[in-house]
Amino acid sequence: MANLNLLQAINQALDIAMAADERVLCFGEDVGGFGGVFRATSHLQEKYGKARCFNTPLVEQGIIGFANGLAAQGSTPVAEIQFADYIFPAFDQIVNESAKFRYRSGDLFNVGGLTIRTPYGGGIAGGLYHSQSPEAYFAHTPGLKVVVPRNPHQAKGLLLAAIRDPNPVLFFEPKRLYRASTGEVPESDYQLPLGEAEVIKEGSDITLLAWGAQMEVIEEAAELAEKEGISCEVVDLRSILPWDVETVANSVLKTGRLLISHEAPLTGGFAGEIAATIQERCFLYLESPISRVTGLDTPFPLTLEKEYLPDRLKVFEAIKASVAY
Amino acid sequence: MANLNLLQAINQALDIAMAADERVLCFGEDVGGFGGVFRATSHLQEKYGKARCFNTPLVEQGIIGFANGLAAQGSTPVAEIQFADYIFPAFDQIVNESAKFRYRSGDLFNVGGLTIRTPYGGGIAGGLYHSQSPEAYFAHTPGLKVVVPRNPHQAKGLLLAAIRDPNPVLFFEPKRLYRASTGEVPESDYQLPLGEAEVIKEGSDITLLAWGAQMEVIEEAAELAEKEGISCEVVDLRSILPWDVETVANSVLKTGRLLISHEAPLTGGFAGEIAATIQERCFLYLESPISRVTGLDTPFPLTLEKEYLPDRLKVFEAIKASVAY
Amino acid sequence: MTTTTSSLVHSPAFLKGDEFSIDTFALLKQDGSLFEGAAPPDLDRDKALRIYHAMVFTRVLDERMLAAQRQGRLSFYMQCTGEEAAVIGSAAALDDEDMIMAQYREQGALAYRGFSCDEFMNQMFGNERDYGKGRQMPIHYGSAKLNYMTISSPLATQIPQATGYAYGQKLAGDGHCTITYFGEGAASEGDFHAALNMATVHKVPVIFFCRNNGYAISTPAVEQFAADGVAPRAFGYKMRVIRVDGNDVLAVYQATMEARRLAVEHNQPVLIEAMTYRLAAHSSSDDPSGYRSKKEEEAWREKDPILRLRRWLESCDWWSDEEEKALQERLRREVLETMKAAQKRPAPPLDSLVTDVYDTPTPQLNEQLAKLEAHIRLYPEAYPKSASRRSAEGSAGAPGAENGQGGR
Amino acid sequence: MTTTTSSLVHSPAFLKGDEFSIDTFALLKQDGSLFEGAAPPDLDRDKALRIYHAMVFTRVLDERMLAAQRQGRLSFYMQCTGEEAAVIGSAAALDDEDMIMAQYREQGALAYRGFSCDEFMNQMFGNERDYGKGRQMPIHYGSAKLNYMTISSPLATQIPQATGYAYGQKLAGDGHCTITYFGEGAASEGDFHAALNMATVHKVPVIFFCRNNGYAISTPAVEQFAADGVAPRAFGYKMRVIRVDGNDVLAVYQATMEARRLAVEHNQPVLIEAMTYRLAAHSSSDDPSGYRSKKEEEAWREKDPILRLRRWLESCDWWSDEEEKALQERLRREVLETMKAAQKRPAPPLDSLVTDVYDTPTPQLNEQLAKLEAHIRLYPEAYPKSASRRSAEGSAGAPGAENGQGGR
Ligand SMILES: Cc1ncc(C[n+]2csc(CCOP(=O)(O)OP(=O)(O)O)c2C)c(N)n1
Ligand SMILES: Cc1ncc(C[n+]2csc(CCOP(=O)(O)OP(=O)(O)O)c2C)c(N)n1
Ligand SMILES: [Mg+2]
Ligand SMILES: [Mg+2]
Repeated sequence: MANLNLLQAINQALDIAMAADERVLCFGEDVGGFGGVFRATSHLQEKYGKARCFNTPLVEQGIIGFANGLAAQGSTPVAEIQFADYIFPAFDQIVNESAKFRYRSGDLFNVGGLTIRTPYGGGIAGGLYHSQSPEAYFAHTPGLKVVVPRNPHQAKGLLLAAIRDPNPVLFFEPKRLYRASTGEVPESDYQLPLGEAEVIKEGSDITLLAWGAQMEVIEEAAELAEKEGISCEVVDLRSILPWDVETVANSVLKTGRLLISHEAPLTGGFAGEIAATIQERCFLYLESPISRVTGLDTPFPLTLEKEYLPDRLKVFEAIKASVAY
Repeated sequence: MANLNLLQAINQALDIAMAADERVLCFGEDVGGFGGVFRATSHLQEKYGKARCFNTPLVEQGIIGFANGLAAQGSTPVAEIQFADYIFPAFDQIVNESAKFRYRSGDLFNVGGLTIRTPYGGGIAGGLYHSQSPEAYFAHTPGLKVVVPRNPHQAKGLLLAAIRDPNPVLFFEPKRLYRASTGEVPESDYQLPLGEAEVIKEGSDITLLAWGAQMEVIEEAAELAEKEGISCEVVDLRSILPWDVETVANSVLKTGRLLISHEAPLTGGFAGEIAATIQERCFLYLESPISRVTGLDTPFPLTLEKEYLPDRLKVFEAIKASVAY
Repeated sequence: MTTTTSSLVHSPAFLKGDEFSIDTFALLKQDGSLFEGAAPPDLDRDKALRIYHAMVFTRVLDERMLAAQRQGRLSFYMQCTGEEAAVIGSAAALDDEDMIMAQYREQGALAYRGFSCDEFMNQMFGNERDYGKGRQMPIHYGSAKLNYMTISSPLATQIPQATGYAYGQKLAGDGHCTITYFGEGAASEGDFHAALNMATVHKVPVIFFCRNNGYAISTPAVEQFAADGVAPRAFGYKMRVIRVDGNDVLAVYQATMEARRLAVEHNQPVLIEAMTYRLAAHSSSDDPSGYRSKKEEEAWREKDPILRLRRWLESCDWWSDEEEKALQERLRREVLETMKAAQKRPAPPLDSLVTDVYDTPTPQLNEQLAKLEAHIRLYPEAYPKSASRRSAEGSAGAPGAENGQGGR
Repeated sequence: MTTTTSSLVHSPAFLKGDEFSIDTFALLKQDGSLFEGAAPPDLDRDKALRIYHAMVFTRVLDERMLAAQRQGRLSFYMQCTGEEAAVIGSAAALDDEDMIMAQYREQGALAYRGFSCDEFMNQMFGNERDYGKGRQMPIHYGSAKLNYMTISSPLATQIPQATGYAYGQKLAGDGHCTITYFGEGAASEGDFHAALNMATVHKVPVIFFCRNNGYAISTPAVEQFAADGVAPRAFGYKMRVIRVDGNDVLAVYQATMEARRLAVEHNQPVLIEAMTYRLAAHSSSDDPSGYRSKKEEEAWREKDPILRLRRWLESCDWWSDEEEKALQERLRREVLETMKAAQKRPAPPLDSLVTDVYDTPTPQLNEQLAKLEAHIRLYPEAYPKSASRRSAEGSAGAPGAENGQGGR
């Protein structure tokens, strides 16, 4: 076990995956010699050569188109999109191609080897175009898997699982935590399951659900609430698609209350899907409306970022409101 | 008043808009001399010249990029995307550009003149790529308006409002109804309000909510239900973004039950957002879980399209289940 | 770092694009004789006849299936008519293990590879034997065993995919390449630019084969681009390029052979622009009389690529009128009979709705399927394709031939 | 319909892209003298000095703001250093009413148009006077009155927008054009292809100005494309093209004047490729020592475009050492003082979070704002920027200078 930050954990996962299987390739803008603008792919080109870790031209639709072709051919591409805000030029290749490749061909062909890594989220003074959390756009797309890790240990295990999963996986990395989140990470080659949520703290009064960097926020809010005598069950969804309805529903059947938090705007955010599903599954057990604490229905701001973000105080207030309902 | 089909109503709206304001331009693939593959822009080039109604090269990202620039310049572009399934190459221009143009510039610049028309939806043996209903992707994007008309009269009035609205509007046209839906349409230049739902039939036991081509389906289901003594309130959402929470909530406060239906896949579809909002707004009034009758969580199929679609029988069964809850 | 080594000049001269010209490579005249100075490609009788058979099969299939569409047996169809030489001549120049990533109008290449009439029909009728499990519209063929990637409707997406596929082939070192076909219209998409640029930067064994057939649905090439065709774009990527008479199967064959050599032996991607003409409507939903003249069509009909090859075969004494008659008859019969059989086959099973979304269906999908099954049990008459299948009989029928709408 | 008129050839010759070469237009040597045979452009003293002032201001601003970033006063910065001649020389060749749609490294063009030091600072500190209302990162300037479109971070999106904007100008018939700037990296995006193709098809008065500065962050041009720069792509669209020494302000000025004439008088879009070098890091988040040599940088530092112009001005007797000293001093002082004042100004008001999403806030947005206001009243100390504003005082502070992460 070593103490790593989230970037190091990701770098280690890529290193292990490339060492274990020569079909694994890493590429994207500045990914090669430089090791990526955040340095997630540091030293991979040195170790595995220019053919397996390289810079691409600056064209996201090309990066993912190229990756789709490579995956169809039987390789295991791990493509990086430099910021999640810049994934949209590749939207067609992801939503119309990656997601539908296997289905439309009746499983003659598939791009299951594909993994797309991309840093997402706010809190770094990035403004409109270096802060977005676009997971919900992809969660409406059958055929994709969408994964978001909350810390270095999770990041390594989930990324290794994503790379080896026989389906195209979008892997959103909470860039605010790249250096800020550190923790013990086993040196071994391990995988954590996709599609499974994790209860990281048990509680009885309310279920708090989030993913990625937002986990930290709901954990802090849970602490504030505990001080007021409110017992929170804290759940990390981990996989946005497919998502673990059972674990969430079971928790809500127990606590009777649910609060979901994400940075993305409220309207059309993934909390809506969860709320809609859970109100159906747990209708008779709900003691208060399912609560959503999210970004505003606006583009991501800069100077007033702190005001925009769903922070622990907002979550704390929403917990109290839910319990007092 | 003339009896028009939906295509003719749209053509008339475009004609009126172009006649009234020379800054209005129509363009897209095959939109010019040919009048569009569905003929929605028939005769507009003849009437208004090649400079104002024209073919573009085959590049959706270019069409919308060009349209964004034109709108910023002060023109009123009405860009056509040939099928909603092919809007994704333009996703970046729409989601990162059109939607954020005004906000990021502090209102120095805006693309409020922009309207994007595109045929959407299934039921025409179109398979994966001529059947999609992508409205939810755009509904997660503050800055856009999203509108879907249900019949010729609505189409004309809503399209004229969309073209003149000082915000970028996505106008999804139910192509299954292009020729199938006919009705009386005033010849005058009229507008119907954006952002307002319409109660098209009052009822007391359950609220049925949909938009576009799906309205027909829920109306038929309502008839089946009436025969079983269930009184349905039928609401056309009309605008997906921003959506009319008040009208829907008021209806549900009255009926105590809500069913939402759309063709798009369940997970991440816009019904989720509505359900999440309404369970919060109407928590104490809900007599059964909010029900969603939608497409499956798969790409759109072909041979088994009928099985896939949320038809009146599925809606009818869901109504009964909700009332019997 | 900057790569140019261009020399300095001191007056501001703008280049106009007429500093060079791009010739058209052609071998065969319409009368079946070779141009003066033209040498025939290295093509033996067997291969020539394999090409010819595929061309005639494609033509017969197209005629028959368009008629079937008109009769309401089929929802949709797209013809290759007029472009058989471009598509089949190029496919014939490849190794059968090379990957083909086509747009949609390249059924001839698939026929050349040996896709059977039955396989074509099952796809078009979306029945239980369709490899694509009845999920895509007619003509969206695919074959893993024939290295023919399943067609995808969104245009140009296959072009960067071909670059990626070929990169994988290069790494695998198996000596194969990828060819990707696309229309001059699709070449306007951003994906085209991405694909060609990445191919030269990463030195990938891929052949970009542009069928410049003059139209993208109703949009003529002059409204698609201002340049002299698609070929000059290659200069922007420093890619090898050749323009070829797309109705001349020998020229297409030879150009593609040479392109394949550059690709496979030197990792040199190549752009081929085949000048041809879409003789038929864009698709069964289209009526070209709205945007082009009969006269223009007639002029091109006289350049029929199949007739041109037939005349050459005859001049080689490799083909006769009797053989022609027999072939035509056999193919017509085969197409008709196979169609009838395919049309009768049942639809794919209900669970094909949820399989292949992922490698295995998720719990949610299984739940949705179970709910759907229960529903169909309630209303069997409303879902004849799947309900009747439960009672092990019934026909698939044409997938939704009912709608007469334009546009695909 | 097919447009080519190319002639037939009968052997399969592949063009390689070395059939032509693209020269570089240059007028001024580094010592400030003109090349032999070079005539100076039509540029009077006033205009020359306006250009020079903008160049020096840009350099001073860049140096000072990078330092401010290093001190933690600013979250982010991007320098134009090394590219001042390309950006300002071209802007100077335009009419001040022409629209500029830039990428992000073109603050010099905005300075040339007259954006004040105070206006620059207010944007960078995202304070209440920022036209952009503190919503975008530093350097995302915009000015409606100066016809300078607000910068957008997603690369290349402005290129097809420029085509559209210019199409509107053509219809309006006001005799104006649009220039769009972009890097050689951004030119790889699909939007580039769309923009240039549409511009020639629709005959639009737009100038595509590519700053080929050798790098896209760490990616050298040789890994961005295989061709000799970006210029040869023009052939693919039959667009006029010129390559120019981007460090030679006179050549850039003259080439752009001529391009503007083609655009405005003949609706001929033009591609200009300015060969230059990004002397500084990509941005304040970047460290170029990881991907290029000091030696390479030094070689380019010797081609400093500002010094080159200064020498020419001196040779014309339009500029002296004293004037230089005074200018430098004045600008340094101005930048420093203006920065201090801007940094002290409060943040934009809380409601700026929800305005401008639409022309007027929706009911939902008003509700969200009201909720947020109530929340901030509960915890004023947690939201000092907005809470303190309520008590009508306090400073905006640097927007999140705290994070030291790479990448922008
Ligand atoms: C991304 C996308 N946009 C639009 C369409 C609709 N469409 C189908 S075929 C076609 C024209 C294609 O023309 P071209 O590439 O020249 O091929 P051809 O039909 O001439 O063989 C269009 C616009 C599509 N399938 N995909
Ligand atoms: C669509 C998109 N992809 C990626 C980025 C991240 N990014 C910002 S600048 C840059 C490099 C741009 O290089 P170039 O166009 O050559 O301009 P230069 O910085 O050299 O002036 C990259 C990759 C972005 N802003 N937008
Ligand atoms: Mg074509
Ligand atoms: Mg650059």
